[in-house]
Amino acid sequence: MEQILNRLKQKIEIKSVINKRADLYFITIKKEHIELVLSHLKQQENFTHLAFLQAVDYIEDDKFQLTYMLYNYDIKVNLGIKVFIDRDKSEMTSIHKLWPHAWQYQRELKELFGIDFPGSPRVDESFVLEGWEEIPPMRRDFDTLAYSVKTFYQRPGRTTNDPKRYMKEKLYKNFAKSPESGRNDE
Amino acid sequence: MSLKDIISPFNVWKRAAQKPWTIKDPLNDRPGADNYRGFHKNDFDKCVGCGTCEDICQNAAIDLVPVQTVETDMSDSGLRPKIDYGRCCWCALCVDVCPTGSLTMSNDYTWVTDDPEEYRFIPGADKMKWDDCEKGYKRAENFQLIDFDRIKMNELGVEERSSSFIEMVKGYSKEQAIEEAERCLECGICVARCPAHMDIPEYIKAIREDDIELAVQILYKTNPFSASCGRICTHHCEDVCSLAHNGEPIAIRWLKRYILDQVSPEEISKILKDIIQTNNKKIAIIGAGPGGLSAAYYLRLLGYEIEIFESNEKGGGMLRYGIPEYRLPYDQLDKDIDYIVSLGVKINYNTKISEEAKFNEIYNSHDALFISPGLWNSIPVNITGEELPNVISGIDLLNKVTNKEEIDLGSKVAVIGGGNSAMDAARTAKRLGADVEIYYRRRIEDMPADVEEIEEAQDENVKFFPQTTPLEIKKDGSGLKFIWGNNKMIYEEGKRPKPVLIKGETFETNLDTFIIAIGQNADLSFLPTEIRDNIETKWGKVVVNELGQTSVEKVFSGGDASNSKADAVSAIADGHKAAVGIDRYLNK
Amino acid sequence: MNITTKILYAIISVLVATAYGLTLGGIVRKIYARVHGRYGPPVWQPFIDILQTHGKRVSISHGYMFYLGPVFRLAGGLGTYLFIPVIFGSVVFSNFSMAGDLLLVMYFIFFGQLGMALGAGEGGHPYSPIGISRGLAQMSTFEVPFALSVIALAIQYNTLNITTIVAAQQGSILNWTLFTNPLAVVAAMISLLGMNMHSPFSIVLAPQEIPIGPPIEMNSSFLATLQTNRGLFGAAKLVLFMNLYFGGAAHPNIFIALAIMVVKTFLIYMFSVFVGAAFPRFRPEQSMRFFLKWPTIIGIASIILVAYF
Amino acid sequence: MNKKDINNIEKEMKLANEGLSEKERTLFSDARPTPVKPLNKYLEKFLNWARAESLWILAFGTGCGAIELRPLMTSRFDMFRYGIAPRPTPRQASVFVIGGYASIKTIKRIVRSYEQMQGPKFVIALGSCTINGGMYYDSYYTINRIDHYIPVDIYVAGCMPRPEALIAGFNKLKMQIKAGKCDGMNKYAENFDWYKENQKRVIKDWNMPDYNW
Amino acid sequence: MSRISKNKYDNFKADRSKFPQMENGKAIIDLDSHKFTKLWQGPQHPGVTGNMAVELTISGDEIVQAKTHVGYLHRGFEKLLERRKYIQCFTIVCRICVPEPDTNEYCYSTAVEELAGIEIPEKAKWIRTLNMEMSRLASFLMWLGGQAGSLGMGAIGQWTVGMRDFWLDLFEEMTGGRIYHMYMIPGGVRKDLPEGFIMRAKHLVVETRKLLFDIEKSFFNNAIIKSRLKCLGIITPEMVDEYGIVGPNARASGKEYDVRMNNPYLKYPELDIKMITSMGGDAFTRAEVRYQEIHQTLDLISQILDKIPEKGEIQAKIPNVVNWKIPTGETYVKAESTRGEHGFYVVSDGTKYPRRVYNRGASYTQAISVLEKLAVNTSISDLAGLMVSLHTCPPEIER
Repeated sequence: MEQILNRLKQKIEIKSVINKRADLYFITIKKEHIELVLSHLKQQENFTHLAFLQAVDYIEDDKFQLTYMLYNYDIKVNLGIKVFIDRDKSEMTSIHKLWPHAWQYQRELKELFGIDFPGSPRVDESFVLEGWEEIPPMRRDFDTLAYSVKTFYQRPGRTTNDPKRYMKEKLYKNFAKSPESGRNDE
Repeated sequence: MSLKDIISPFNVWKRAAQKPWTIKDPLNDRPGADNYRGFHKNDFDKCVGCGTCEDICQNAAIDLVPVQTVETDMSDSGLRPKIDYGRCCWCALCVDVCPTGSLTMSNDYTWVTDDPEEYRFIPGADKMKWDDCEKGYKRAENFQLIDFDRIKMNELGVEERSSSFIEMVKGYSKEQAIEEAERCLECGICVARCPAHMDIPEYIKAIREDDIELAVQILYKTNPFSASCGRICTHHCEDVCSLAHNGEPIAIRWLKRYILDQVSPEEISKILKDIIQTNNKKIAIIGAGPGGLSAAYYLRLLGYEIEIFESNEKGGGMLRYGIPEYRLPYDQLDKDIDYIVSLGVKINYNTKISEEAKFNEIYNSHDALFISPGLWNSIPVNITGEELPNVISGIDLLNKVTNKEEIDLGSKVAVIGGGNSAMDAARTAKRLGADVEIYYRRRIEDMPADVEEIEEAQDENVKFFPQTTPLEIKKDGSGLKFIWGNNKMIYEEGKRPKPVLIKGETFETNLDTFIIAIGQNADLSFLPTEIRDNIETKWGKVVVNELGQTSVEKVFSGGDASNSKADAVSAIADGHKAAVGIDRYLNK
Repeated sequence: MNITTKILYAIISVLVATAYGLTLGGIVRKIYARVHGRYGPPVWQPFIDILQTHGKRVSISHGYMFYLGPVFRLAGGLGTYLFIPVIFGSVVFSNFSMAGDLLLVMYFIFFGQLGMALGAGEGGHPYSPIGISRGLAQMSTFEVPFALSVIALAIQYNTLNITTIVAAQQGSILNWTLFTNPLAVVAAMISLLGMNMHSPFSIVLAPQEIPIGPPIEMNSSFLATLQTNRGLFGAAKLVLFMNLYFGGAAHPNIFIALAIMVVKTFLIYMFSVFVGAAFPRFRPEQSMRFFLKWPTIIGIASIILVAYF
Repeated sequence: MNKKDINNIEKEMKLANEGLSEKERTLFSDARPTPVKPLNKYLEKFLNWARAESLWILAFGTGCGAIELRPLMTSRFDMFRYGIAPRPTPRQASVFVIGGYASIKTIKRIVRSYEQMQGPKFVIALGSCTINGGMYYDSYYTINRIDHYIPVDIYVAGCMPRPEALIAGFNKLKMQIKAGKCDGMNKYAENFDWYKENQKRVIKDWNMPDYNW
Repeated sequence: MSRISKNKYDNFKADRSKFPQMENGKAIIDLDSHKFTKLWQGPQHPGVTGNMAVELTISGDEIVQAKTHVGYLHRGFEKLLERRKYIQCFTIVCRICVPEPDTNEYCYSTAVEELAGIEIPEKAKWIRTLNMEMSRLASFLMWLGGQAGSLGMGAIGQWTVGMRDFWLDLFEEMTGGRIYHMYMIPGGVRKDLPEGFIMRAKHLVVETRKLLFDIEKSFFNNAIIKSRLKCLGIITPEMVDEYGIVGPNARASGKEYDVRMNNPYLKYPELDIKMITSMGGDAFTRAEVRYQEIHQTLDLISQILDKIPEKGEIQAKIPNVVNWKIPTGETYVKAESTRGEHGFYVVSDGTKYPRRVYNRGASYTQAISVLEKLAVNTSISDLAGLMVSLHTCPPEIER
């Protein structure tokens, strides 16, 4: 595995290597290099199995992390390749030419994260959602509970009590009603 | 297509001759497995309404609602979980996490209805057909999702500690504190139980997030004596901790101490940023104990000018003079007092108000008074020989130790009493080099002292003689000779067991010193007669209303002199309440 | 005998046959259930099912032909049944037997299917034309060995009257066509598998791929009619086979004769159940190829055998 | 009443069939469904008995509930002996078993299948998800309560309800039918607008006829 | 094992010179020409596996184009998991795959343990291994029934689902749940094996073996089954890589990939287990491979039952779960489900809630890309059988 990574390092710059387990590595590379790296890994290093392609939303950094998980049948190692792309203009090179089934992941990402993969087959067709009008739901700024409450109105008639507040109310109401404390809270 | 392939499939007909697998009557023949996760049951006697089940439920299926049959009291919120079967997924996380073990599941699983609104019920309150079902899911013994074991605090060895007055527990390190804080379930039952109603879950949360500043701010909202309280508080909060039902409660007291251990006195004022705006009203406070000082603190924050009159040469009252140093080092107490003084509270030390004129002067020159004189008079045992010189009171002993006076107790000392002050006296005597025995009327488990104190005393080789009553003290050379009687316990429904002397069973011991620590009284003699007559008292304690006001409008009272709990945190709470009361009274 | 009595008898005969056919269906369901390792529905379940479907309050139709589909189907079943003498020698159960009724019966077997095809096609659901095309294609193929076998019989007995054929088989068990012309019986029994539409020839009604096939849009009373026909037609087929190949049911006592009929038809039916439980279904082209291969050859062989030996 | 009013009423009784193209509109009925009165008392009672004893369920596994239908219809539980049988097409089915949560994409098909069923028709809702959202109460893609979209006769608690609970549900349904209480079909027709409004609120991509009886 | 000769492949490929006409590798389908019909199989259709739909364009009985539609079971799991504490997630992950929930539980729990740096006790590992194999067995039995049912042989389905139910009884005893076990929890398992469990399980292994031999006689030695499944939906070895095919589907095409042996986890290294592969790649080979794997699983269960220690801790010490924070990190944990590599990719950001939990469903590509490719040129009669032979599980595709 070391050798593979060294060979890869000669070609491009690898930002970080994490060895999570004996059979699991993660590397971070630049967005531009993805096609080069993947085709190198697939053709030269025998990482022939694309286990998945997924995104993680880092909203506070304004980035999407894309993870390509590859597997090598010979050395039996999983290699995760991480790429960071901009959240605003989220667009990525399509890899359906390397792995025909990648279109499926890309179509899902387009729908659930709003990441575009120009050139990928059927990328604009809806995948699991139908008639979706909000922002892509897997983005972190989409609040699913609020949407659910707004759209699917829950069965009414439920109330709950916080034990702390309830006991205050019941047991030392008078004291509680006085100013929380004598301290100025500024 | 071989012939075998055509004939072999007819093998299916073999099954037709066999007995079918079908269950004849699936509705009755098949109860769920022994630990099947069926419908919920709740044992109301165990449940305290802590709401952990509500917190853990990922479906938001549980509501806490008041139930008619359950009263809210200090250890029970009076709320009970109401489960919405329109949400539940029968994962039994609520059962696993239930700290009291009251919530379980039966192995019943059939509930069919045409009205979906029915699917909301309070297990335990609403009669359900599976209530008597014995089988069903319960948390396994060796499986737990919450941590029932307290993080141990480093402490001195028995040898080391029983020979010196160095503080015996070391305090938590940061890792330990965070780990301990993580055990908290944030139920908040402790808040009600705490006399000062400190917001315990919040400051524990602050510890967890490692935000000491916030924690200090939360502490000072309700308790200006946190450094002291973090050591000697009677921590009733820990008794009601929901974890205490099946394990060890959160070390709330130690965590409080941990917060104050992290900050120096200078940092406290930086963190609190208290700004004082004066409002030109003056308040007098008699007694610089925890009650008086905390009243002073909160009143000062509200802008009042405070003057405190204290008979001793240092502040702190019982905290200083009634609690041995190995439990509360004086520098910690000074830390608390110094901060209050730094806000501009004026304390007149060594000022005993013994004349009426003096009191009247104070009474007239201030807008309101707060009196918290404390309990300094020891209650006698009322037996012959009590007046002998080697018979002293516990409070005197502690007082003398604090004042660093020379004390000679001899080699064999007996302490009578079962409260914290008895333990303090006994352990102090131990540290002064004596062999100590404790005599008590009832059994050990009936002792009002903290369990840890008793255990620690036992560790330190203090001998216990429960169910004994002193009958007579005689002088025997330089020492004393005692006659004790044995007691038997008489149990009555709903009452504390009553000790009754067994006639004829007596024994004798020889002692050098006898320490009486069965209780103390307030000394209200400083009050002028007309005020003393007007102030209502009961069992020797000043009667006050909810906000500390006595029957004399202008006079507020608190601390041991007026509350029956006689511990530091109640005094602090009294001070706080009275501060609020005075503020209301003056701004009416 | 006047025509009124004749019609009255025919009605009784139809009712008995329908009831018998439905009960037989119920029994077969139970037998299948035993193979599956369970108890299965009550024997009378088909009757309740018919009541239930009839009892629907609303019913959607897709045009006139849609109405006619089930009617044709039932007409086919009735037609088939009414020209088969059920009990040899019985007045009540002789139906409208006449010379050449065998031809008529064979025509009616086809007629029902065709009518159904027209009606179901009107439903507009894509699965019904697929089912129909399969059904008709498969039917044409299983008709081939059956027709060949009937031709062999016609040659053998020199008649096209069912009653005569039954009469020729009386006397001894060895007179049954089963023993006199076994090849024809084999060919016919194989085509019975197709006719009964149990596996492996159930592709027409396969719920797994073309949900229920032609009757997919049939609902309420339409379906009830089809179900009724299923009972009647099923009984008719079995009686026909019994008459042609297994000596018919003949006894002076009508009840014993009926019992004989019941036993014989049940056993005949069990043959296709026996095969059906053990096999999955063929693809349509496979089943067509199957029928056109061995059964057809056997059928031809039987004709040759009868004609020349 | 003048002619104009009658025209208006007729117009109101017709449905817009929104979502369909002009060409397709003619293919579907635009008449509003109307409640059907029960027959003569005794006959109806007899028919109700027949309906209860022969429950044909629509083979539409809408959620996880489908998993327990499989054991139910196979050898261990054998629902056939209770007169319950699966039916592959909605036209012939009389019971709709909603197997738990329904995503928006499925609720569209549920509505359509339900409307295609011939009345009287019954609905059994399984599991928490159909009652108040269940464990997907905060999901953006599953509805919370099925009774807003189609009338429901019986609810079975559980996640998933076991086959035995399902059998108990069917038994209860039988009792209700025999008592003549299951009138979901008429309820749907009477509150047609309310149901349609609810359905259209969640199904954003409404490209089906309003009425598909 | 049947080995399909090269020639037979060629024979199978239909003559597509006439229809539909191809242009730039795409078929021109003109519906108005009435040569083609659009046909939807699903979602309300007894022949599809679960709740999904295949949009078919057919010409006669032949499928010329297939498009899979999923999303009918979409619940937004991955979004929901972002809102739940680590411990709360474990109740919901098992819902991702209904017939075989335990793989999800295992993968998720292990991922969390790995991120938190927890090592679970020995006994818990054994119990987990047992649980995983039992769930594989239950799922395989269901599949076997489905495969036979899709071809119209109901009896097999009745037997296997019935037998599966006996295994579910064991699950119920062990875990307290019938379908959703919610048993493997981050930190270990929730309960020790009940008394007498091992004896009952051993007995049931024998019973299952008996049933399997009956099935072998009537299903695998069945002329019609052979005639229908052979040459159906051939997956060539090249396709395995191209389409990310895993599990028995890949092994039936000669790919030696079984997570239990390639990247052993739990107690598999201590068990005697051999990879089952075959050449051929058609539906019948896949069925045979699965059939052998059922036997293998039964064998493993017996081995585990023999080796499982009697006493031992079942849970590692975990902090109070209400306030459990997991350090920052990410990991990918995979396990062999009946459909192949089933994995969880968990990213934590140091809070109480996971940043992202992604579930790689084993049949994700198999039900869509692969099915769409294999369905072309088959008869609509075979579609149901083909779909089952790929062993698709819709809930794990759309999640």
